[in-house]
Amino acid sequence: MRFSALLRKELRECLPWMLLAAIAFLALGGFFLRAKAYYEGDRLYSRLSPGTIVDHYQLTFYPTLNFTGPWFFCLSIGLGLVLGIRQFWIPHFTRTWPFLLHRSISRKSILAAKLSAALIACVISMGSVWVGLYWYANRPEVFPIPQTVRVFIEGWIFIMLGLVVYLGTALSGLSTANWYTTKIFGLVFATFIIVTTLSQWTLVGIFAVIAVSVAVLLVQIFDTFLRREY
Amino acid sequence: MKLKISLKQIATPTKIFMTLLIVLLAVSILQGIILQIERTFAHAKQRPSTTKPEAELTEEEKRIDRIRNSAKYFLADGTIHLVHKPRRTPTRIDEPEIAQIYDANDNLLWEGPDNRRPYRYLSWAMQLRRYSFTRERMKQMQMLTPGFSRNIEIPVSSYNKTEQIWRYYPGAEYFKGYNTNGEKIGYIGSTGFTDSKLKAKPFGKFGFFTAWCPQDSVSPTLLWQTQRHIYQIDFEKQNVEMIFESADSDIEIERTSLHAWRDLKPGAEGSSDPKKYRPLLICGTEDGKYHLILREPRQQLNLDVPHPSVTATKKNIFVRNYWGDVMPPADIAGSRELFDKWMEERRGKPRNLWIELYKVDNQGGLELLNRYDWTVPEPSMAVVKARDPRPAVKRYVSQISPPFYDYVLRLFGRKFWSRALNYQNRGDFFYSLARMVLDIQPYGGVINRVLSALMMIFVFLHGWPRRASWPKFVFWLVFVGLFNLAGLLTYLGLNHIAVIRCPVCGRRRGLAQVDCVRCQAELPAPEKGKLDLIFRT
Amino acid sequence: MNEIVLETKGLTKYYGSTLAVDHMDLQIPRGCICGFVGRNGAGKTTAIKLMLGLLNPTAGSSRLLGCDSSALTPAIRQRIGYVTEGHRLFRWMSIGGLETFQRAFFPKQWDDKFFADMIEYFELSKKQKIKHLSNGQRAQVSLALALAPNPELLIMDDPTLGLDAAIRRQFLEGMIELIMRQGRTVLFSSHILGDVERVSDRIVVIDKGVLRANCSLEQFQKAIKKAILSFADSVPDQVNIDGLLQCKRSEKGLELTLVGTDDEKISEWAKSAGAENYNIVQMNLEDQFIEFTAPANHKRLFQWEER
Amino acid sequence: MTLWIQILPGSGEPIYVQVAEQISKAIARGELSKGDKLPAVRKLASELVINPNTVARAYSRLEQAGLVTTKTGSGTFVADPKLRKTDAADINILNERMDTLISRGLNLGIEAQDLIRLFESRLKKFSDKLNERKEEK
Repeated sequence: MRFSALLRKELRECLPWMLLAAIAFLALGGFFLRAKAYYEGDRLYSRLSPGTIVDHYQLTFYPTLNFTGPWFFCLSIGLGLVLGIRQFWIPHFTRTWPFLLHRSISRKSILAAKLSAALIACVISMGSVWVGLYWYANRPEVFPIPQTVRVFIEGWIFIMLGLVVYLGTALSGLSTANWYTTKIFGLVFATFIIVTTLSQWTLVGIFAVIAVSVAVLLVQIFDTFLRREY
Repeated sequence: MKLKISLKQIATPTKIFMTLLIVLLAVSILQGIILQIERTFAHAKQRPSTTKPEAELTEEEKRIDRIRNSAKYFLADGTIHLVHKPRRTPTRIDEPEIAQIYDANDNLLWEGPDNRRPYRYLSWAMQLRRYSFTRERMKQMQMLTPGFSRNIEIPVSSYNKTEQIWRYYPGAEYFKGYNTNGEKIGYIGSTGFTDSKLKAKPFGKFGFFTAWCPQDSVSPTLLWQTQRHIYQIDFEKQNVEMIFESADSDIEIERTSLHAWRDLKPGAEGSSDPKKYRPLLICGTEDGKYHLILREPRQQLNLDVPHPSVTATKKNIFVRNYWGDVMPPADIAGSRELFDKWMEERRGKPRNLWIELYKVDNQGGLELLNRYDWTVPEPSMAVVKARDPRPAVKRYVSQISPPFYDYVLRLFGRKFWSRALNYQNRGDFFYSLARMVLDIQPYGGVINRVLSALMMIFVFLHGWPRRASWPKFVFWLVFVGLFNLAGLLTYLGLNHIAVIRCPVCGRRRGLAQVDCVRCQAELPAPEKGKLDLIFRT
Repeated sequence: MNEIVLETKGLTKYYGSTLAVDHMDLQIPRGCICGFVGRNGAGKTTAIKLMLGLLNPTAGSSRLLGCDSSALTPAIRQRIGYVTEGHRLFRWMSIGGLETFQRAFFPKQWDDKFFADMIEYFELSKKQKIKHLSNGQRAQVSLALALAPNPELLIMDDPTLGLDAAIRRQFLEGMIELIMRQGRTVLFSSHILGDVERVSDRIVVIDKGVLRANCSLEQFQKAIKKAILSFADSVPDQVNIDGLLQCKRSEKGLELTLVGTDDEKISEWAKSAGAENYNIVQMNLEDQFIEFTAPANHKRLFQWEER
Repeated sequence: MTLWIQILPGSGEPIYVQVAEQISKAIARGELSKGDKLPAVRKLASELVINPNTVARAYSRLEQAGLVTTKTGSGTFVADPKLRKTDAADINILNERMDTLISRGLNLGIEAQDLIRLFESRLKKFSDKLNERKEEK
């Protein structure tokens, strides 16, 4: 009962940003998918000439969802950043921490409520739009060949990167070090993780990097939060 | 609460790990910036050019120069021709270059425009790397550049309308075919076409592939090399032919080449005369052996010439060996001292090179047909003796990088570092980090060790009043000693323990512990002034 | 009756190297209204946060309702009402939303009718958003929120800061109404000594993080006296009377502020010092507090001298 | 019962002393006659917005002075004048009040006789109360 009240409150706080990100992604994704449909159509006319060496560029093709990729990446990271700021930086400025913390519920579950609210926000808002776009891209009459499952998983990896940025912002928000020393390190670590993930080519490698980073950030967030320094 | 205590024990190491990682990156970026600044402002030192102008060349020197610059070709019967293009002042573009053809004992056979040469020379097998899609490109293709990873899709089309598209699945290592309205046709594995996923056997770890369109069709056929196999896949006829299987060691892309294997249009790039040459494929494996695979008739031979280039005409198979006493024999090359001594003796003396033509019989034996050798003057080059061969600036900049890099180098061993430096892994993120470590490692510099010691002393003085427990204090000392500047920054970043003047003994003490570090006195309570009104009613 | 509700032993808190709370040993019995009085920056808010377990003390410990304050169980926190400094609430929530949010945390204790009456009394509607309320209205809402779950211990951090007289009076009424119920305790910090005098039983004075006074209001008022002595000839330069707080000299007279010394001692000292006559003046609570917390013989900021 | 008490928190007097004073003045002035019921502690506290303990202490102070009697359970009532016990502390409070009265009068430059005449006229105003008590005796 108490945890669900906290969760509802946190979700209510993330709602505007959730919707904004989802609508933006839907609009951009949909628009570019339509544009790609036109280009995809004329790929069916082969441009290879007999008896010549085929350059490998003519054989490697972007998945039909490729135009939506950069937007998906930016929007999910932006959403993570904004949620982190909304949940951990703003209570410092409006000084509502004591009012939130003095509750008949353990301090850990207050933090758990915030984290799960952000998780639900990211997954529902971006995840649902992504599934919609992926289903649309797989419809045979629109595009000649269906998408690979790997592209679908990569979409979810972008959402996970958004969550890593969210955890990074949360850690920076919670850390009581002054800004010119280790306060910003949470975010810097998140960007380092993004760079590492983008340079992995196997899914196993990507999941390993994300798992390690989430573990490192989560442990520190819980420790800083429970050490009651503010 | 149990969770909090154990949480704290996990949290501090992760915090130290994260801070250290970021600070190490910051320090190396700082060093990179300094090196870049130095590189842009340092003037490019002119290398002393040893080549004398054309006029003063003596007759003998001219001859040596001509031989060195001329291209050496072989005729089908084994005679050698030296084709020399003299250096001329640049004239109009459309004027063809003049070519002079000499034979082995230096008499001029023909002179005239280059493109109308009367003789037809042997053409040799071409290295595959130029046209092929290597493993490194495959890795880059699968990386998550902010868009998605790309796929290899082979279109099978008649005239110019695509009917089928075959997509390669890197994870499962087979091809899956779709027709244009999206239905699945089937799979192509190493055993050929199957319609069920289970029967499609994977090709194996991807090495490289090269693709070309045969003369009669528009859909490409692929030469697909994996770790131990080479397949030729024809998507239109949906058949897979295993061309070569190496028993024990992997195939290396640098040492595979082919000649007249692809039936290309006569004029197209990379094509060769089908009537004269037999299709030939050479695979070099890691253990140094070369395997010749020929067709019409199908034949497989083994060669153990170090760097052969091979061609196979209808009648017989030729091997050309272009070598010189440039590199010391294998046993000397192994150890560093012998290598330095050998290079020392040879400095200044001219080097002799030779080119040999062999004929290969059916069992792989070599029979020397023709050999031609010539000498080349050796420019004197100082052999760098210093332990740290890097330029001065890099040596000084790397003095602030952590000594930990030196130890970590020995930790990983030679095989890892050779793979890191191998050009194939250029794109790999972790290998590039490893190369960065190699680049700015302090090489055990004295200044580096002195700096570390100084920082350790500072941490000792800084930490003494602030220490909470002995192991923590010693840990930080070792940490700063091991990580130099990065360690110091991490220490300062994480140990913000305030210091106050201990009211009892007057000396500075940290607040990490309740009792004073020096006089073990508790934080004294303020004296109960008689003016206080404390009543317990 | 006087079972200890809140007890701190050697509570110390350092912010970096500045001392906020220094070895506070405080005992507050149940059933009283305790006024937390201290100058700005004396560590009141820090002390309250330490007691509520929102901050970790550098040394010492504090116990609230019999449980260590750094390990307060949810059940005990449910019996404590806390009004934050500046009545900080979630700005985007409406009053109704805030009520449903708070009610979830006090399942059986929440008194809906009481809350509705208070909101209606304050002429606020449940649909108003907190960010549209003025400071006073927000204070009223937070008072209603604090009183609705009928807390056993109510801690208020400077509730009447910057509020007008009417709302301040409502706060006092709220406190008195709560204290009348059985076994309730109120601890509130304030700067308006008029309110403190009017409402509180006990007074706790904190000066520079050190606990200077912890007694009933009556004892505090009786203990601090001012004696005015006039001398015929010369004014003695050194004054050695025990309990001397402040001493002001003028050419003919002497003004002493004394703590805890009873009248005979004063008259005795007056005779020994050869004073012509003396009288003991009753100071009001504000002057007593200012004199009590002022540093020894401090000078007034602006001293008017005749030219 | 038109008892009206006015509290001045800022003045030197503690609040319970002020409450006790005003109640005793009301009794003296005759607004509260013998046997009237004083308001309950809680009611007076919530009315004057002061701490119930202070009201209780004020009542106990009046009881010591003998002005009121408390019957447990039913509240406090004004006692009949005979039982009033005057002790030294009340007397010197009276003297103190007299001194302030006189010093104020002298400052205004009023002669001693005029002061006495003024005092008698005020006394006459209370006279009906005095002779009423005379009949009881």
